[in-house]
Order: sequence, then structure tokens, then C-alpha cells
Amino acid sequence: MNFGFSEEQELLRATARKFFENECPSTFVRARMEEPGGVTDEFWTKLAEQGWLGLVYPEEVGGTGLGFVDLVVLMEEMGRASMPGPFFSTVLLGGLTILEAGSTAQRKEWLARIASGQAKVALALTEPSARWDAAGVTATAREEGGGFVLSGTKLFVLDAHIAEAIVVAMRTRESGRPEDGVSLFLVPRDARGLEARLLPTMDQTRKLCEVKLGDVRVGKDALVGTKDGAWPAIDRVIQRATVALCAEMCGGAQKVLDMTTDYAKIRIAFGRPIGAYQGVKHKAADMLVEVENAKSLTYYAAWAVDENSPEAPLAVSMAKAYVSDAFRRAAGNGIQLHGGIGFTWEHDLHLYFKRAKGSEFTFGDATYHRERVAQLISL
Amino acid sequence: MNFGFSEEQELLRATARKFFENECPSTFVRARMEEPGGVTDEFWTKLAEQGWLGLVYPEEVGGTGLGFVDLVVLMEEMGRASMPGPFFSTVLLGGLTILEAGSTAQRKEWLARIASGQAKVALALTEPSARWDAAGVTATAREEGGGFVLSGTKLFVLDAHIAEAIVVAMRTRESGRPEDGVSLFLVPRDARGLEARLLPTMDQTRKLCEVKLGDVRVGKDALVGTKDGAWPAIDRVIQRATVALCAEMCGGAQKVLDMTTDYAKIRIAFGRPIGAYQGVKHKAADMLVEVENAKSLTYYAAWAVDENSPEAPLAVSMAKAYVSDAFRRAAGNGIQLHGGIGFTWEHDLHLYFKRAKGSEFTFGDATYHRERVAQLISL
Amino acid sequence: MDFTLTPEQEALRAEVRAWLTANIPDEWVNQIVGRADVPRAEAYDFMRAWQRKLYDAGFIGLTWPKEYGGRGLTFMEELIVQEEMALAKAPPILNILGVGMAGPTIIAYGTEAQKSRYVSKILSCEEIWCQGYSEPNAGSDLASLQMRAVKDGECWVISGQKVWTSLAHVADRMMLLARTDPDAKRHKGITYFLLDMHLPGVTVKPLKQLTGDAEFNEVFLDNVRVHESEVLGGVNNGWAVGLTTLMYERLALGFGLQVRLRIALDGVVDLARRMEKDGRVITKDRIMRQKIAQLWIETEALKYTGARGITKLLKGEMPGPEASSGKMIWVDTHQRMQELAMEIEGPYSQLTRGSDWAVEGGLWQYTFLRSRANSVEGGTTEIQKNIIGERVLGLPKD
Amino acid sequence: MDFTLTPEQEALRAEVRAWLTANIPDEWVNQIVGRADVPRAEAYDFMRAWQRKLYDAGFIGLTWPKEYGGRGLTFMEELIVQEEMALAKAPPILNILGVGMAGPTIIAYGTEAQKSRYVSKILSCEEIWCQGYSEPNAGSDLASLQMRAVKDGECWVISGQKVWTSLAHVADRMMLLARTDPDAKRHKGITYFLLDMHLPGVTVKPLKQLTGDAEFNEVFLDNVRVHESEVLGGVNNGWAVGLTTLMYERLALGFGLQVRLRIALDGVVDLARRMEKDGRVITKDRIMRQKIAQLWIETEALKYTGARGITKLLKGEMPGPEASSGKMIWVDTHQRMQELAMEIEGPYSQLTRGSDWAVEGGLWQYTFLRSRANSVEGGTTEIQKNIIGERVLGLPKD
Repeated sequence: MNFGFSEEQELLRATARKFFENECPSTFVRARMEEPGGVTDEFWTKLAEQGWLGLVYPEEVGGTGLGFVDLVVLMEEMGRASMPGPFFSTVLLGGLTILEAGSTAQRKEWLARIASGQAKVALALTEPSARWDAAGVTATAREEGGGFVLSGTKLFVLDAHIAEAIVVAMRTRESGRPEDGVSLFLVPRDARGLEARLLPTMDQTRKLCEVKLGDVRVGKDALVGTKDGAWPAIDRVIQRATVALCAEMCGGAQKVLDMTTDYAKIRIAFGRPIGAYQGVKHKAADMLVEVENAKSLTYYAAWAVDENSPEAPLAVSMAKAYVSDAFRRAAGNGIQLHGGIGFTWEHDLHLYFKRAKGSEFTFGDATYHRERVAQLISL
Repeated sequence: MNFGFSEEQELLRATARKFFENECPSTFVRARMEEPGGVTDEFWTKLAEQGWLGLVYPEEVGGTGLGFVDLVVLMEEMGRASMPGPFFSTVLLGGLTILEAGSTAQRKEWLARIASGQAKVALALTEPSARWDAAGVTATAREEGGGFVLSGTKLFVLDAHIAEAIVVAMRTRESGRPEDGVSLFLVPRDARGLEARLLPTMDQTRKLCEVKLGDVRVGKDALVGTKDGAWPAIDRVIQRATVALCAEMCGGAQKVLDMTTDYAKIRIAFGRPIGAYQGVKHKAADMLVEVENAKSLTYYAAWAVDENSPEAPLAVSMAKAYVSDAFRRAAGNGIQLHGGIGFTWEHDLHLYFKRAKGSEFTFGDATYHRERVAQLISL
Repeated sequence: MDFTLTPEQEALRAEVRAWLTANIPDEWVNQIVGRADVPRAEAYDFMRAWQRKLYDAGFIGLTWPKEYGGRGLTFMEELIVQEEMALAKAPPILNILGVGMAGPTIIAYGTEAQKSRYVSKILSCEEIWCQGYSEPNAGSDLASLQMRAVKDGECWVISGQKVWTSLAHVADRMMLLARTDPDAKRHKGITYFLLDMHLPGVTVKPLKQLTGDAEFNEVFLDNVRVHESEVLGGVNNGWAVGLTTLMYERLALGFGLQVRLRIALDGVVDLARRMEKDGRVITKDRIMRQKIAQLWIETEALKYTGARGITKLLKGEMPGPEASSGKMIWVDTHQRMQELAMEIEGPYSQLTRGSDWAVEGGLWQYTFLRSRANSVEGGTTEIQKNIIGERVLGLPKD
Repeated sequence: MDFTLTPEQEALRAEVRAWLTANIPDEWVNQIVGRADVPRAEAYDFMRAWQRKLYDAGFIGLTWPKEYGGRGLTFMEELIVQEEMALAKAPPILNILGVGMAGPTIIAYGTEAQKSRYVSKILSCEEIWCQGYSEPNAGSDLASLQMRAVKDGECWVISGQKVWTSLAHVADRMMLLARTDPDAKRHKGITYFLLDMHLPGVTVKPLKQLTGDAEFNEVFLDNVRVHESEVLGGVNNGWAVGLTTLMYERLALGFGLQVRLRIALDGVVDLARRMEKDGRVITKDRIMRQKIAQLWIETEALKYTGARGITKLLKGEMPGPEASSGKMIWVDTHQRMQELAMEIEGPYSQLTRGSDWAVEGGLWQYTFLRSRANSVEGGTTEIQKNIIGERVLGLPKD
């Protein structure tokens, strides 16, 4: 047994930390928050050059062929930097869906272009019902003239407005089990009848869209994976993306803890650094414990996902439940222990605080995942 | 509006505190813990002489004619002293049931004797299902030969082993609504077929019994209240007894806070009294806040019960939900802040800690009452 | 113990209820700016007018002396009015720092001239007040404040910086603490000034907060000349006067905050009735019912604990432990309430004002973010716990 | 990152599993004394024999050197054995303080004579050890201990009192800290002795706890003469040696506690499957499912966080932050687990051993009460947080 990172992984961490310190300081993040795109071409190209856009894709489709344990290292550093942009949506949602469900041709065509930074692909899954399960997919695709006609509204779609194409999950058949009858379609963003509209969000580093499909016509070749049978692939994508999200959250939580500890060492009140008071010290200790546990569960989930372990769904739900609470609490305590300064726009804490809140409810909150844990341990 | 106690009530508090300091020190409590009875005749007589055994009974049946707001004052002091004995079971369960449901003759006969300390009466309501609602009453009473035959098992019955008589809640009719078909019978403890067996309890100041009814025959005159229609009276008794219990719990919680504060002022660690450290000070402050809130909700519930306010059920459930959590936490923190000494048998803290745990689950725990609150506010 | 009202009090309740029904604009209740705990800039004009209306109708400053624009009534009448405002979801008071702190402190310590000059204009909202206590290096540790005031003839010349000053950008006056004796130790040598914000040398710089609003400010004083008649409560007596202000703040909070908390809670319940999670209405979920019920109970506890404090006041006693805990209960309950609103909204919690998909126009996103300041403004929770531990429980100082 | 085992490790797992199946008495698992976290007096004889059996089979002290009765294996093998013990609900180790603390400390600091004399008898349970650190006025603040040792010829003459000494009433030896230089400051001037509990002048007085058991003791030393060869790690070096013991304690805890936690959790789940609340099986209640799932997650977190620490050890690195937090996580999780067991039992939580109505013979009532000591024994939670804050996060001392 070895529950640690390899030398290569530690090197990746060091490289990534340095890279983001240079390329993604908070001035960069804040500039991107103000813009609709949330990323610069230059930055995106640099990510591609590092090999990070294809990190978990097989080498034959232009990827680096690494696993989720490697990805977790990178995502922690991205979370630490509160990195904006369509990495998550393109690499871990759109791209991963094509990897999991797509034909060899689709994979070849898209993944290489994603890995090289040429294409951005979004995934449109959730709808106004805000559900993460198969029952949430109600937008319909009906067969017509050898192709399909897509209608419905997708919501909370990450970066759809800047994607070249959007993979949309549609209901192609009504059946007793919601998991049956879901299909995936790859639709160009400029398809007639498709409208992707950017929505104002609390966490301005995350760009969420509404995607309206008004009788969008696509050919048979737009189908990603088998008709009616796409849910298992989507489920796997959600699972994997959740692990990546947890890692990003761990990185953010660790950064908040670091900022808070540093501040507690220098801020003086009543003649002593505030970190000397147990009211501050004990809260910081609690944060550390939770952050370390959060990491442990996330690392285990990444390993389980890489191994295709039957424990993977349980490991992922355990991680998301715990990490959701831990990041929220760390960010809240971070602001509290900073006093007034932590409440200002200028201070970076709010970037993490808002990221924590958004991530908490993405792919299901702690309550949702605790119930899943209960199911998976046959309670 | 006046949300304070009257001068008479403040006098009652002062009298009671002094009385229990003299008559019910922890040496007395500990001696009673070791004995099955849990009370001495001398102590019981003194309670009667103070007029406390009939405090909330009308004057015409030998009581003092005071209300639950007055009772709350007394119960707080009893809780502070961790008073053992059958006060709760006799005055607030058995006696109150006779007051609420009994005939004029029954009330005259029993309440005067209770108030004067001559009779102890228990209430046997719960069964092995450990439910507090009407569905929990499944032991049956069938009519036979102009009387009734009672069969079944009652559990968690306070002080049945030393009661002269036991009021038992029995099912006399099956119906769609569990609230219909419950009747009360007053059964002498020495009735043939009735067996009251003392059970070992965690809180040894509370004596709980199993009461087995093996075809116990009683006459029609044993009926307390109307046949099949006793539940509303039982419901009122539970409501009132719950308020009294909350007050007792508040008194216990306040005592724990006092003990802890006193200790924190004198116990030295690392050169300072431990109360100087925020780790201790902030916990003590949290305790104070919760104890004060607990009292506020309890006082309001007592007032609502006295006024027969339509808000009474809500007020009672709010109080029990909050007080259950507050006393448990206060007692737990009290032990924690005392360090090793708080874990010893010799220290009185465990009396309160165990009392808190027992009371928490009596008449429903915090979760149960929060759900009731949700119902009562039409959620 | 008696919660029944006198006929006069019942009449007041009926009067204020009728007045509120007639006077609160319907659209107000549904506006995002209106339901927020703290006045938002877009609403200042409306709220200035609203407070004036309240003043003209006699529903503000009920406990203040008649000669200064109040009604000379008791806290009981104040409570009745506040409760009705909560029920009607009335807008908050814009000049809250004036009404909650400056006014009572001036009434307590002011000269006759100061009282005549300032008090009624506080109630009528003619002059808005802000509070100049905190400095960059004197937040929780107020006694370490560094702003200097040097006597020069009949004036004090004051220089330095204040921070986290709510409403300074619209305020006419400031409750200002400055050090008048630099040699005296910490608490001593501080004086309380009634500062005209329009004097030369006063510069207000808005401080953008994580909500995106700039409700707080930095205030710079550069050799501002303040006449000695603007000293409140005597030179070098500012610490005592300032603490009085804070005491009134807690009292005002005990009233006002409970009212705002109830409004927020009702909002959460409404929200829960409308939103679904996994296809089930939130209020039908046993877990969410527990959370809502718990907040309901705590909101009621704050009310009754407050009522106990008010009862003591009415009897002429000093409020006991139950008064000190008000702010702490409120902060904790309110922050969890706002967290719960986010949880109820789930993924919708990410959408803010400006999107038609935003729930209730993004109101809750704003109030959620704003609530983070609750545990810092007016004394951090850590300091509140110190105060309770030391002053109420008598534990030794840190 | 790799959780797969080597063939040798798989073989060890199979071996220990088979051995446990063959050797744990069936009735043991259902006994109240067996499921408790801490050995209960009724079980001492059984457990002495049990540990001897484990020793003979080679399933204890796996990481200890072969020449002192161990097997010279790594923490990985230790972990495998511990996990199997959890799965099999094996009895706890009676001589836990010897195995967890005294042994490793003697191996680290002992002379060859001390190692030969003591180590293997610890594993075989021939000599039971207790720990003499705490004194009435030196609990969390260990450096203020007052027990005096004065040199007299070849012996040290020791007098004073220890308290909260688990197992002292059955122990043969004590890890004793005493002050050998009264003029040195706090941490200095303390020496670590290996005390023979059977020496004249040693008096053990059981201390009844709130559980009703007397598992802790007061130990009085009245001019006890200890030969200088029983000094461990050098005169006046006791603080460093003592801290090593505590480090091993935390490591032992990281192993052992996680195992006991898992056994307790499985017990809670079983309990929840059998008990009903308001006519519904506990595991079908959404609220209770949340609570159980949360404890499940935290128990797993403790395991993986522990595994990260062990990985570092195996690589020869010092354990990082994740090691320090083990005790805190365990305490918090275990205490809530015990509270949950009480909640599941509801009114039955009041019935204890000796009643046929008591659930599982009153086991949970005992373990619930016993769990209150967790946050005090081996360093209070408050001290643990100080340690993490200061040593791990580098915050200034209080």
C-alpha cells in the first residue's frame, strides 16, 4: 500500500504551483471575472503547452495518458489559484463525455483539439429542475428525417457561451426508469435554434449559461454514444468530474487556511498576534483537521476512480459530502478570522468563499451525497 | 406585557433554593441513588409541608392553586439540586392525569392525599415500542363482567414500584385513529396480576419500572375519565409534564454552568486560571447563551399552558426541542471543562450529565419536537 | 408573567397596523432592496422619505422624551410597533445608527444645547449619523485607537483615519472617538465628539465589499477643526460615553434585529414552500423541516430572551445575562438562516441579480453574502464571547 | 498511490483472518465487556490470555525488532493485522499502554539491558504497564509536575502522587516522570523512570468514575527507592523521552483507535437496523440516515488520513499535519457516535446492565459514558488544538 504521491506527481504539483503563481495571480483572476469569456487565449494556450488540457486523455487521442490521481494534484493547485476559465467545462465535462461515450472518430476529432487548446466543448446536462439524476433530463430529442430535433431548456451550463460545441443530454424515450432513454448529442454552438446566454453569477470566476434549444436539427452523426443508453456514461462523467471538483475545493480550502494562518501571525489585537488566542488558534486547528480529511477522502476517491474500483461511487460520494462542508466552513472561518478586512472586495478571501458556495451545490450537496452513501452502504 | 417573575415567585425561588441546599445536598441525592425507593418519608413530608406536592392543584382538592409559571420556578430549583424521588411521577404524571381526566370523586380522593404526601401515584403510558403518541398504547383492556380485564406490558414507568396506585393507559377499542379508543384506569399496585419491577437505570436518581399487567381485573369505577376518550387528557398531561421537565432541565443546566464557571476561576493550568483561556471562556459563554434561551422558551411555554393558549402545543415543543439540546451540551461541556475530575464518580457533574441524557429522550427528543414544530407551523 | 396588553397598547397596535397597511408601498415588499437586512444604496431616497413619514406619524423614537421629538412611552410600546413592522415587512430605518446609538447617547450625556440641536433631526432623518470607532489597527481592540485630537483655542484639531464606517458616504454627523490625551493609558484620554461630516478636511472613501456594494467607508480626517462645544460627555471621558453607545446598540439590536430576523425567517419559509429538491417540495423533506424548525425555535428564543431583558428595563432593573447574548444569538441564527436559504436554492444559489433565472431577483444571494459581516460588525463574535465570559460570568481576563 | 498488497501481505492477511476465525470465542463478540472500547475489569483474565495467544501467534508487535519478540515488519503489516482485528471484532489489547507507549519508548531510548529485560514481556502481557504522567495539579500542563526524586547512593528516592492512572491496579510497571532537579525550569529537570509497581511505598487507590467502574487510579509514592539503572534516556532528559512516548501514543492511537472506531460504527449500524422510532426502523429514517452516513464518512476519513501518515513513515519521512489530527478526529467522531447510539435507543438509553430490557445488555450505556473521557485522556481536545495550532500551523504560543 502506498497512500502518497509519486515523485512525478510531487513535481507536477511544484510545477503547477509555480505556474499559477506566475500566470494566474489574483489580478489575472479579477480581470477575467469582469469579462464574459473568463479566460485569455494566451493563458489557454499555456495550459495546453503544459499538457494539462489533455492530462487524463489517452495518448492515442492526443492526451498525456495520466490518471485522476495526477489530475487531483493539478486541480488542487488550480483551486488554490481560484483559476477562472473553461478548464472544468471543457476538459472534465464536455471532453470527458466524448471520451466516455463518443465513437472512435468523435474522440479522435475532438479530444486532440481539446488537448491542444483548439476547441472548447461544454456539457449541457441540468435543467431548471436543478436535478443531478437521470430524472432531471426532460428536454426531448425526437427523430425526424433521419436526424433529430432537439427542444428544451438547459440551465447551469458551464461556459456554453464560449464553447465551440455543446454536448447535450436529451430524453429520446420515455420509460419507467429515468436512466433509460437518455441520449447525448454534440451540437455546434452556432446551430440554428440554439441560444446560449451567459447568466450573472455569485462566483464570477464561474460562467454559467442558460442554453435554449428551439427545435435544433442535427444529423444522426451528432449522436454521442448509443441512443437511449447514454446515462451510464453520463454517470461516470459526473463521478469523475466530482472527484476533480473535490480536489479543486481542497486546494481552495488549503489556500484559505494558509491565508488565515499567515494573517493570524501578524495581526495584533490587545497587544498580541491574534493567532495566540485560543479563539483563533482552535478554529484554525479545526480547519486544518477538516482540510486534511477532505484531502484524504478526495485522494482515495481519485484512486478508486482510476482503478475502476466497485467502491468508486461510494468513495466519490463520501468525498463530495465531506469536502462540501469542509470548504464552506473553512471559507467562512477564514473570513471571520480576518475580521473586517476579510469582508472587502480587495481581499481575495471572497473569491474562495464564493467558489466554495458554488461548488457546494454542484453535482449535489452534502445532504444529497450523505443519502447516497447511506444507499451505497445498504443502510 | 411582563415576562418576568412576580415577587411571590422570586420568594418561592429563594425559599426553594435554600430548602434544597439544606434538605437535598448531593450526599442526600447519592444515598437515595443507592436505594430502590429514591426518597425518604421525612423528605417527602417536608415537600408536602411546603405545599409543593399540591402546588398546581386547585385549592378545593387540597392544592395550593398556583400555576405552571410558579411550578417552573420550583422545578428549576429541583433540577438544580438534581432532586431524586417520585415528585415528577406522582405530582406531574399520576396526579395530573387524575386532575385532568378524573371524576370529582377521584380528584377529591386522590389529589388531597397526594398533596398531603399520603399517596404516591404513577402513570403507566409507554410500552416497549417507546412511543409517546397514541399509537404507542396497545396494551388492552376488555370489558368483562361489568368490569375490565387489563393485559399488556408498560415500560419506562417512573416510580411504579413505590406507588400506591398506577394510572394505566389502555386500548379499549381498535379504530382508524390511534387517538380514539384509549382509556385510563386507576389500578392499585397490589392488584392481582400486576407486577411492577424496578429496572437499573443510567440516571440512578430516576427509578424506572416495567409494569406487567397479566389479566388484571378492575371494576368500572377504576375508569378515569370516559371510556375510549382519554387521549386528549393524556395529551394535556404530557404537554404540562413536558414544561415541568424543561424547567427541571434548565435548573440542571444552570447548575452545571455555575459549577463550571466556579471551577474555571480557580483551576490553574500553564500559570493562569483556565477561565482566562478563550477555549474555556468561549465555551462557557456559549453555555450561558443556550441556558438563557432554554429558560426563555420554557417560561413562555409555562405561560402558554397556564393560559390555555392555542399556542401552547407549539410553545411546549419549541421548549423541549431546544432544552434537550441545551442541557445535553451544557452537561457535556461541563465535564469537558472540568478535565479528569469531571469524570469521577465523586464529582456531582455526572448526576446532571445522566439526568440530561434521560430527560432528553423523555416525552420525545429534539428531533421529534422539531418535527412537531414543523407540523404546528404548517410547514 | 403576563403577555396581555393594556387597552392603550392594543389601540396602539391597531393604529400602527392600520397605518402600515395604508403606507407601505405594495411593490416595496417584493423589491430586492427592501428585503435586505441593511439599507442598499438604491433605496436611500425612498428610505429617507419613509423614515420621515414614520416620524410624522409618531412611530419612531417612542421611548424618547417628547421635547426632543419622541413620545415618552415605554419599551413595551416600542416592542409593539417593532412587531407590527416585522409582520408588515416594513422597510428598515435608514438612520439606524442615529436612532439606535447617537440619539440615546446624546439624550444620556448631552448638554441641553446638544439635545435640542441634534435629537429630533435624528428621528426625522434630517441628519444621518455614522459611527467613527474602528480604525485600521483598532478593530476589536478599540482602546488602541490612534486618531489624535489636539486642542487649539476653542477648537480641537483632529487627524487620522476611521474604517468600516457604515453610511459615512451619506452621513451628516459622526459619533467620533479620538485620543485627546496621548500620555494616558489605552482606555483613558479618549474623547467623544459629535463631528460634522461636512467640515473641511473630512474625506470619505467608499470601501467595496465582497457583496459588490460599498456600504462601508474609510473616513480620513486631516486637521479637521471641531469646536469644543461638540464634545459629548466631557473631555477624556469618551470611553464611558462610547460604551454607553454600544450598550444602546445592543438594546437597539435586541429590538430591531429580532424584527429583521423574523422577516428573513418568513422569507425562508416562503422560499422553501416554492422550491423543489430532487423533485420534492423543500417543506416536505424531513431533513429540511428539521432545519427550518430549528431556526424558527431560535428566532422565537431571541424574541423571548429579549422580552425578559425588556421586562427588567421596564421594572427599572439593569438587563441581566439574557441581554448580552442577544447579538450572539442573532448573528449565529441569521448566518445559518442565510446558509439555509442557499441550501434551499441549491444550484440556483449561484445566480444573482440581473438574471431572470435568479430566485427572487437575487435577493438571497445578496443577504447571504452580507450576513458574513454580522459576526464582525458591532464587535466580533469572539469579542462578544469574551464580554459574556468576563462581565457576565466573571471569568478572569485573557 | 496504490492500495494493492504484495503477495506476502496478502498471505499475512489470509493467515491472520483464519487465525482470528479459529481463535476468537463466539460468545466474546456478544459480551458487553468485549465490545467496549477499553478493557473492563471482568475481562482482564480473559484478555491476558488473549494477548498471550496473539503473541504466540505473532500477531502483536509486528514492527518491533525480532530480538525483542517482534517480527521486524513494517507498519503496513501492522495495519493489515489491525484491519482484520476490526473486521473480526477482536478483543482489545489489555497491555495497550505497554504495547503502544512503553515498548516503543524503551526500544528507542533503552539500554541493551533494559530492552532485554522489558520489551518481550510487554508483548506477551507478562508485565502490564501503566503511565505515570498526570498529577492532581499537572494535567494538561504536564511540565508543572511536582513528584520529587532525590538521589541517595545508587537509588532515587521518589515521593508524590500521580492521578488518572489507567490500569495501575493491575500494572507491574509504570512509565514514571519525576522531577530530579527542582531548580531547573519547568520542562527541564524531569527524569523518566521505569518503576516497579510492586516496590515498597507504592500505593494504588482506585478512582471510581462516572461509569461506575474504577479503571483509573491514584498512585501514591512514599519514599520509593528506585535503582538508577531504571532511568530511561538519561537523568533530566525525561521531557524528551516522555514526548516520544506521547508521539508513539498518537501513532498507536492512529492504528488502534481507527480499528475500535470501525467496530463501534458497525455496532451502531446493527443497532439502527434493529431499533425503531415512532414505528419506523431507524435506518429508514432520512434524518438518521444522514447522521449514520456522516459518521461513516468520518470513520473512513480517519482511516485514510491515518494511511497518509503511515505512507510517510514507510518512506522514512516524518508524519505531517495529517498525523496530528488523528486523535482529535477520533475523539470527536467517537463521542458523536456514542451520542447517536443513545439517540437510536431513545428511551431505552436509560436502561443499563442488569435489566433484560437493556439493549445489548447495556453495552452502549457504558461505552457512551466512557467516551466522555476520550476528550480528556491523553491530552484534552483543547491541548490538542493548541498543539496543532502552534506546532503544525506555527501560530504563536498562548
